[in-house]
Amino acid sequence: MRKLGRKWRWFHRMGSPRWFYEITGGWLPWLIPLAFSLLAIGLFWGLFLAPPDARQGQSYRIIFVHVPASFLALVGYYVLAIAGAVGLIWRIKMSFILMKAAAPIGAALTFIALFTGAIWGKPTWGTYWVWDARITSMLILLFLYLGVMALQRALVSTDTAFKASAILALVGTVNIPIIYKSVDWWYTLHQPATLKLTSSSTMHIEMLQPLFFMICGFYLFYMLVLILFARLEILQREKSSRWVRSLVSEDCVI
Amino acid sequence: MVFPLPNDFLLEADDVSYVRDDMIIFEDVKLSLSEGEIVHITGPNGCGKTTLIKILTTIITPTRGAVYYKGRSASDVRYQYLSDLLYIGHKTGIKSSLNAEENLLWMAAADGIEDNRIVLDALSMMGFDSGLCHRPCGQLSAGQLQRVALSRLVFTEKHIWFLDEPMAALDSVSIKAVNQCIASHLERNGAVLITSHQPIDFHPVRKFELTNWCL
Amino acid sequence: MSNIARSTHPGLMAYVRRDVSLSIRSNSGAYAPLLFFCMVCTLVPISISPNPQKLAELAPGIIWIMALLASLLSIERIFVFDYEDGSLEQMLIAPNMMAFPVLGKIIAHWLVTGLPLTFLSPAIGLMFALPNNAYGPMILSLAAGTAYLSLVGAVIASLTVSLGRGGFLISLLAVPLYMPILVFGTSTVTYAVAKMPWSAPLATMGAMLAIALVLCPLLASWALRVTNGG
Amino acid sequence: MNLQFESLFDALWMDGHGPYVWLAVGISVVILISMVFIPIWSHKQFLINLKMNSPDFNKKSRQEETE
Repeated sequence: MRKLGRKWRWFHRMGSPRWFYEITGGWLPWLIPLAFSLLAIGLFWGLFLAPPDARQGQSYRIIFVHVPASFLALVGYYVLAIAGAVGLIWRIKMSFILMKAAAPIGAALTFIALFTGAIWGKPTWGTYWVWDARITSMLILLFLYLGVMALQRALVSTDTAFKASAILALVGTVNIPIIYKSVDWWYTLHQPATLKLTSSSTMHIEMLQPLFFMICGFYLFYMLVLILFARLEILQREKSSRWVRSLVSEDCVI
Repeated sequence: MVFPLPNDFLLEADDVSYVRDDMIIFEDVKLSLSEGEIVHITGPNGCGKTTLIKILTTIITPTRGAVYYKGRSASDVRYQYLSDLLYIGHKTGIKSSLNAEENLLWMAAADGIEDNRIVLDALSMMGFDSGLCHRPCGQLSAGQLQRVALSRLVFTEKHIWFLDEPMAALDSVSIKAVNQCIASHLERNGAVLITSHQPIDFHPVRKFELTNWCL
Repeated sequence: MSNIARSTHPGLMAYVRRDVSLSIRSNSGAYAPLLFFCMVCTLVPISISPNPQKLAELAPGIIWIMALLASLLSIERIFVFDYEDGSLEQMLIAPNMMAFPVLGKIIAHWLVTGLPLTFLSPAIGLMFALPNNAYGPMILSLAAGTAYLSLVGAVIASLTVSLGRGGFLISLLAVPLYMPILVFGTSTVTYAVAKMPWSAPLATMGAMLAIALVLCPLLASWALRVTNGG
Repeated sequence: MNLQFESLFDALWMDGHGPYVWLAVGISVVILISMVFIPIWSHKQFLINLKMNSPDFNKKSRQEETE
């Protein structure tokens, strides 16, 4: 066995699924109430306490779900791509497991962002869908997430599936800004941008506070769900290992 | 042509382990191959013989351990190593829309041979009916395809041969021809690594038993 | 080492020549995407409107979508046959850098699908009442764009090579990556139709093609190594 | 900071924007909760299945049967 420095030993241990499983098991009782209470506070504040928007009236309240979801959907893609890259470079299995867990979460958040955006569009612009750069690149993001998931499922060997979908995620990372720019350019030149998505740049401080709560809540929520999905994946992959068997023989469930 | 004799082993696998999908295919395999030597890898089905050969040919990267070529890591001397090895696997690389001669000419290009006479000679030496030469390979039988692929052995100048089940679909006449090729290669100080369920009747064959780790 | 010096492994041009001749020989393979391109283009006037003005407006987009679909249909063939018959393993153990054979195969794919499609496009343009000044930009954008499609498609095809033929997965994975070039391609032609300067989108396409030309063969050979178990 | 709405009906109706807001929020909350619920539930199921199939468990249950 090669000798490892202390820092590397820590790094190596972090790459061990068992270590991850055990340490995050202790986090969950804290993370679940914290994430949900932040979300609940932010949502209540945003829906009932924040003042109505001068131009959009009450419909702007969708922003408290829409903005955090779209934000985390994009962040999630970078989590996916970075986890994939780390897995490819350092061959850390845990990193690939996190990548696999990040894909369905990202897809769900992207769907929420698209769905709430469409509903918000109806009272504000009078239409559910516009081929705007932001919306179109969000749709493509959804396809990219689904593509990573589909490739992951299709390849029989999990090792190959991990590596291949990591490469796909990296290719997609290069593509997202290109898509955004190209569609933006195409849209602005095709028809003048009469509809503006973000008239909220001069948001009132009383609207920003609950939004901040919601974004923090979504961050924690994302972490929580990522951990949950990763733990499930670890258990499924390591079901024949000794530590999982001893976990089962003890009478604790979860 | 006689290859020069170096001090080290021609090929060496040092504690090679391979783990795939959380399953240990094999662990700490030590294998060496010297000049003029033939090693017969044996073992039950599914014990990773093909995987081992693919690791030795660098198609697959091992989980742990390394392959050495003439005492140096194969990944360091990649170009020299790959220029010196010949690999004929289960899938032989024959295009079904090309005929035997065209297929073999493409493969021969790797040895710097562009002469179709050499290729045709090789085919006839391997017992391949010259009447079939102009038929696309998609119409040939498995044994005939195998003969086309193995005709490379007649003219190749590569030093190390990796043969994965070369005799599987062959009749006794062609097996004899293959054995002859191997014998003359060994005389020229070449080295052969072979997997086969048929017994190999060369005098100094070294057997290498691969145990089944999956069980 | 005399034996090494004599080795001349098949390089880029050898792979181009081989793959072009292979696809010409395989009876239906090379012409199927072209036929598809023509067939679907004839369906458009019937299903939408035979009105020349309307058709001229739709033409750039339709020609480009058809080019994209034709490329998508044929891209999976680029590595699947090699995977099935074992040529890919021989490519993996060739001592040269693998990106060159891969680039050779991509170029061959473009010569067989993208280039003929580009030459065919004026005929489609004629049937779609495309204005005269749009032909040049259309041909140029199709030539550059189909090459980009082949390059990017090859990366996706190498990721899905072990799944065999006839999968829908390759479309799901490739279409999002094809989108930017579609935007610039149609923009080039639309600008030309509108008598606006069209060099900017074409230049962008050229830049994207240049980057893809460098990156995609490397990525594809990496992906092929991964999907072959490495 | 005060409640912006006089009555429950006001809060639900939101000057006519209520259906949009509540549909968006409702669907989002359903998805978010199921994102937590699904992995926890399958985690539990997986452990239970593993337990049922484990040799220890089978041994125990066989002992119980013989007793």
